[in-house]
Amino acid sequence: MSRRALLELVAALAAAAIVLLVAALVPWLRFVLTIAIAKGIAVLGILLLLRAGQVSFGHALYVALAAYAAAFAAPRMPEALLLLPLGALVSGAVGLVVGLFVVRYREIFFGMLNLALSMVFYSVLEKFYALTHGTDGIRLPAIRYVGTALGPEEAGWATLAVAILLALGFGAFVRVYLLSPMGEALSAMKTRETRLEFMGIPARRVLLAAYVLSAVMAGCGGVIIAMTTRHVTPALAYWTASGELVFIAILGGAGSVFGPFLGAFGYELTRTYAAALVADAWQMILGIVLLGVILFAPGGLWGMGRSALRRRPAGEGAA
Amino acid sequence: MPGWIADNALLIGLAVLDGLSYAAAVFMVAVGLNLIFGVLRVLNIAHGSLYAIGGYSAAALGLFVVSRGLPGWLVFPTLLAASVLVGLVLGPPIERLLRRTEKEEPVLQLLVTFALFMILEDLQKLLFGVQPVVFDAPLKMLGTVDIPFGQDVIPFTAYQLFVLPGIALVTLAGLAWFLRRTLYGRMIVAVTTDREAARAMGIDAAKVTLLTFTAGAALAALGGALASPTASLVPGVGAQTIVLSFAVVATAGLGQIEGAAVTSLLIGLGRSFAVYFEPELEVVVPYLIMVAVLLVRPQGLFGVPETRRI
Amino acid sequence: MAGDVRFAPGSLTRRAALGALGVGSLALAGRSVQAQAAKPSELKVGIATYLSGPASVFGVPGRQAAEMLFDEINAEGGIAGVKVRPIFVDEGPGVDHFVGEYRRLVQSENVNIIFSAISSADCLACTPLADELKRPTLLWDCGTQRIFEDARYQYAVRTQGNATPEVLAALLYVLRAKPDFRSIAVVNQDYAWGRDSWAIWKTAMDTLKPGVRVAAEFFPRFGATDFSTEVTRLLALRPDVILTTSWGGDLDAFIRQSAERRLFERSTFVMPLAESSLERVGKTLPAGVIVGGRGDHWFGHPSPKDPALLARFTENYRKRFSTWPIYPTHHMAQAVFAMKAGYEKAIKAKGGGWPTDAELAAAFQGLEFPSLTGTIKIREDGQGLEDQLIGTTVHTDKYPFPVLTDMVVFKAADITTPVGQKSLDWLKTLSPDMPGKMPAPVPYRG
Amino acid sequence: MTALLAARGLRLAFGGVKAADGVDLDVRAGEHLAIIGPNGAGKTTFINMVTGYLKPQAGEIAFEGRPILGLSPRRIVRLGIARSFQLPQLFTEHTVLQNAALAVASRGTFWSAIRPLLDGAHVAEASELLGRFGLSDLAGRRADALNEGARKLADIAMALALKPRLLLMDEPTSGVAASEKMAIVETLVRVLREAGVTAVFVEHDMDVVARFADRVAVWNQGRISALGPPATILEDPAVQRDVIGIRVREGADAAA
Repeated sequence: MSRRALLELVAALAAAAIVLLVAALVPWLRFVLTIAIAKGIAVLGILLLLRAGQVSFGHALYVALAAYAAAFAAPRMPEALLLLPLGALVSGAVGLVVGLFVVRYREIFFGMLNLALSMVFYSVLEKFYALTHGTDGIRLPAIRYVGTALGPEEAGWATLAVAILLALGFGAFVRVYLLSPMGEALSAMKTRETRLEFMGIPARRVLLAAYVLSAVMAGCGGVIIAMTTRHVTPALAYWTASGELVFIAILGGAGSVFGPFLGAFGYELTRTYAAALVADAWQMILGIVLLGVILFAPGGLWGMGRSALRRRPAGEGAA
Repeated sequence: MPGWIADNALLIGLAVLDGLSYAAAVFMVAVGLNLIFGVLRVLNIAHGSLYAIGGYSAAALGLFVVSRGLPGWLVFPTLLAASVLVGLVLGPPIERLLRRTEKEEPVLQLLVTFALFMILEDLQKLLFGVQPVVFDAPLKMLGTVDIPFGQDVIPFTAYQLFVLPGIALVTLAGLAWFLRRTLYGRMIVAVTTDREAARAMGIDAAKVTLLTFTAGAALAALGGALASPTASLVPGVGAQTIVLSFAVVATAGLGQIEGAAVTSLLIGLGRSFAVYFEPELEVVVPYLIMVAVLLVRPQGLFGVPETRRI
Repeated sequence: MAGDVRFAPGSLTRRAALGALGVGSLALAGRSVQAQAAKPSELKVGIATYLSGPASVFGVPGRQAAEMLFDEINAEGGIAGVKVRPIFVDEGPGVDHFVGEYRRLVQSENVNIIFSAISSADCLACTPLADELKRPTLLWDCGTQRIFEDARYQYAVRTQGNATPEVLAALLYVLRAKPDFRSIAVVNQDYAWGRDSWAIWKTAMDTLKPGVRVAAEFFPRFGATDFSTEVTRLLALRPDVILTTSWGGDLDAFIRQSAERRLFERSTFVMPLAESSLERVGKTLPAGVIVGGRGDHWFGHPSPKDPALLARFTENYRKRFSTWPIYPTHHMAQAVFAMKAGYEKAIKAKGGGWPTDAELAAAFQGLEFPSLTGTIKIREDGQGLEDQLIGTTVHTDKYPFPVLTDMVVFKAADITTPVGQKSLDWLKTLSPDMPGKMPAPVPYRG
Repeated sequence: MTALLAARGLRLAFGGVKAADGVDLDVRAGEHLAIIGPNGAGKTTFINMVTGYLKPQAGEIAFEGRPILGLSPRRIVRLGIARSFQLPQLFTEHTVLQNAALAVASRGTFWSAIRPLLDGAHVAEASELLGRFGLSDLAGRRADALNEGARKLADIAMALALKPRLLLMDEPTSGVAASEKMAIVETLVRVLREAGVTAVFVEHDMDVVARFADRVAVWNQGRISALGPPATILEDPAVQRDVIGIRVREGADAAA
């Protein structure tokens, strides 16, 4: 393991510890933090696609798919360790089918086809009212963890723990993936897709692999969201929810696997505090924050943090 | 199939009329977005907000005109004036923001418009409140036209039957003329087709961008203004309008106004046929059309496949 | 933290200070949630309502009513001497955000009681939370009948009716006003309420008047602005009755487009929520339309229990917000009155002592409290029994918008699903003579 | 000597322009074949047809006796034909080393694609390759920060990293400053000879052709109008008039 990888591992573990500490000190934030991590996991997938220069405006589809899969399965199978793979499988399978179609498209066409499919799913959730209860949504029963029934308090902690473990696992995986030829081929695609073909690398399959992975991660995020809110509604699949994921990716910065989580914490906390401060203008505050980040720190929170870290030694020297 | 058509001939006729007016409304929103997309290569999410603000402004100005007892016909120029005003006031600053991020990745520009969308969404609420706003003086002034339907007659509003499709046609023709016959128009087409080549030819891309964006913003506002006599303006109306326009742009092909017209027509007719014969499909019709078109023509209806020089 | 600042030169000072601030506010936010029996210095009320999105059409009037009534309570010295303070949260961002907001209200703001919510999904999601976090919660406006039919809750009660009586009342009214209608079309918004209300109507109609032909079922997109295609279709179909449970901008647009194209002349319209649109659409809405307002709410209620109360509320609301109160303001008033009555009942039961959360929650079970127009009783299952007023529009010179005549006030107990039964099952057991037994209509008295 | 690549009767027209109008051309194993001809004659089209980027309207192409027409560029690469580009197609957000390493890695299977790109084996081979091209000093630079000459070499290095048996180069020295040109050619000649790769290159600069080519094909109006050793072809008056002459005049225009 390289020095840098070790450093990042330590940083990730420290971040996890901080999350647990904050959740312990400020009980109501535990929920917000769990949701943030869930979204961060989904955004990790968006990050993969962003590497290839593709923006999906429909990934909420996979979040919602898995969340609904969990909601439908939970009454018969209320086990977190089964619901997570189930959601990942459902999202991954649909991601594979949809992916085979959408990886033929680039840029706006890619983005809009994803959006269209997520909106179709959104309508399906409304149309099959008898099954889904439409916007009223479906409530999940209490979930067991490794076969153990937990009280609400313990279940909250368990979900947060699962979320953190998944985040660490997927974070490490994506980090490795991005440094592998498969990952490097993604960013190569962004700059010179034709060259890839002339190197014998099937660009579409490179993108497809990333797409399916992103669907799986969005699915895991969706199941965690479902287990945390214990109530799923079609709003999970609406296009603004997809936009939110892209928003988080940019807010956090696409330069590192830490970005999605920084972005998700930044987003959820800003939204929560903005909503608490001015209940009827929180959107505007979020918009202004996003605009500020894009204009003044296009590298996102991660880029901001990194340049601050880089500058610090010089600052200390001067002081 | 022919039997079915014969059985339903009258209904099909009505469905076409409904489809046309709906298509006109869709076209008015989508064409500005498509124009902007062609030149700036940015999908302007704030377009929906411009639509909403256009609608609100037109309603506000229109109500003012009516309340002052000014002549009734003035409401029509008012709709237009409100749109131009919105375009001029909001277009240039947004374009400036976009140009500031021109050098960055395209997704950042997209997110700029997303941020603006969020800001404008709340701004609109602060300015115009949350109660539904309608300004139906134009609708009432023009009255209805009875369309025969077997033994029966079906009243259509003249506004829906003539004004909306009429303005859409005039806009289409006017834009086509502008883009083909005028210097600025040709500059816009040149930048749409090949930005680098256009720059190399000495076209001032910044000027073209500003012009296009302002015009596109005004068109969005006009779309809203034209909708205001029949539709209720409520918070969130922009978010719902914009997804439909997205579908139109992707289906039409980059910056193609004729493409936007044909796509709007497809969506308009598709939707009204759905309402007549399979109502549950209504909501997904635009997306199904988009997926179907892109399956056959991956570059959109009127898009030119991009051949990369290597 | 202040110590850090001393060591940090230049820009670091600001950063450290900000950091300190951040941690400080987090820590403050997390203060104890164990507030119990001691009388608080103020009574904090978390209120979930729509402040963004299309449903703010209801959410903002709801908030306005709350602000006004809280001011009035405080002007009278508060509840048992404790001033009340509302903390509003926006339902706009959706359920997953709202669940977080609910937790924040309980665990961070440490509110004493919560009013929640307009969205049925938010109510369904937060009622179990109310029991989990043990915080008394009043469901103030959401419509779904599922909540108390599917489960029982200790801490959550509903201070208003639900979809079943709201829709059933309108159906009974139609069966009496237009007994021989043979066909019906429905134009409902494509979301849970639109679907649910049609299911209730259809089930009850098939029981009370079998054989009515459903000419068309339209579920246009929620938030649709253009109904011209639906209107054309309805003009051609000529159904005897057109039902729409739509509201807000959707309903306004549908009314205007139907009126302009004389659809009202061809079919009898039933609009169980149109009371909330009357002022906006004005006399565009013709006479002869059957209208309701999700309860017995209307400023011109024919027989309010306390006419002075209704008149005062209407007048004050109009003065302060220059608009007529609509049903969400009534629903908010009910929640506020229920809160007041609940506290008073609990304090009385404790011989003047301040109640714990559990005691307060218990006080709401079986509580009777005044509404602006009558009395509401909370049943043992937590469901409120609220009368339903349905009327027919008529134009007068006194108001620039239609008013109601031939008003029928349905008794809640007659039209609400009995405790322990599910609405759709119960509706199948209605007896066909039910419309005949409804109270006599009362004409409009200017 | 057997033909490594055999093209027969290739025809391809864009609108009215006949880029290829019945082209027969054999590439012999081990040779360096230059294709010269006036601008727009279809020289690059030949490379595009061989590599599967364009499909001829008629004709056949066989590589090592196996027909390759209709295969995707990707399949053709896997068979052993690589190409470089007139406009270097580098991954501009990557370093030169990463570019080369990705090319090295692209020979691998799926599972090797999960290992870090910059692990020992890939890097060693990529560095060695860059060393051969004299690009070692630039290995850590981002590809978009190179001058044209280095970009051209890196582009060719990436093609060579695929270990092709046939390398097609589209104007390897175009756009490079005249002073650097011959140095690049010397590097190329050396590297390609060492690697023993058969090479076809399209070129405008007759000095480069003379230095580099074993044989020269003249592509004129969609046909091969002459084919032979450089000494013969470059001295042919018809070639001088049709091809080289035009180049000279163009050069004169540019100078004026």
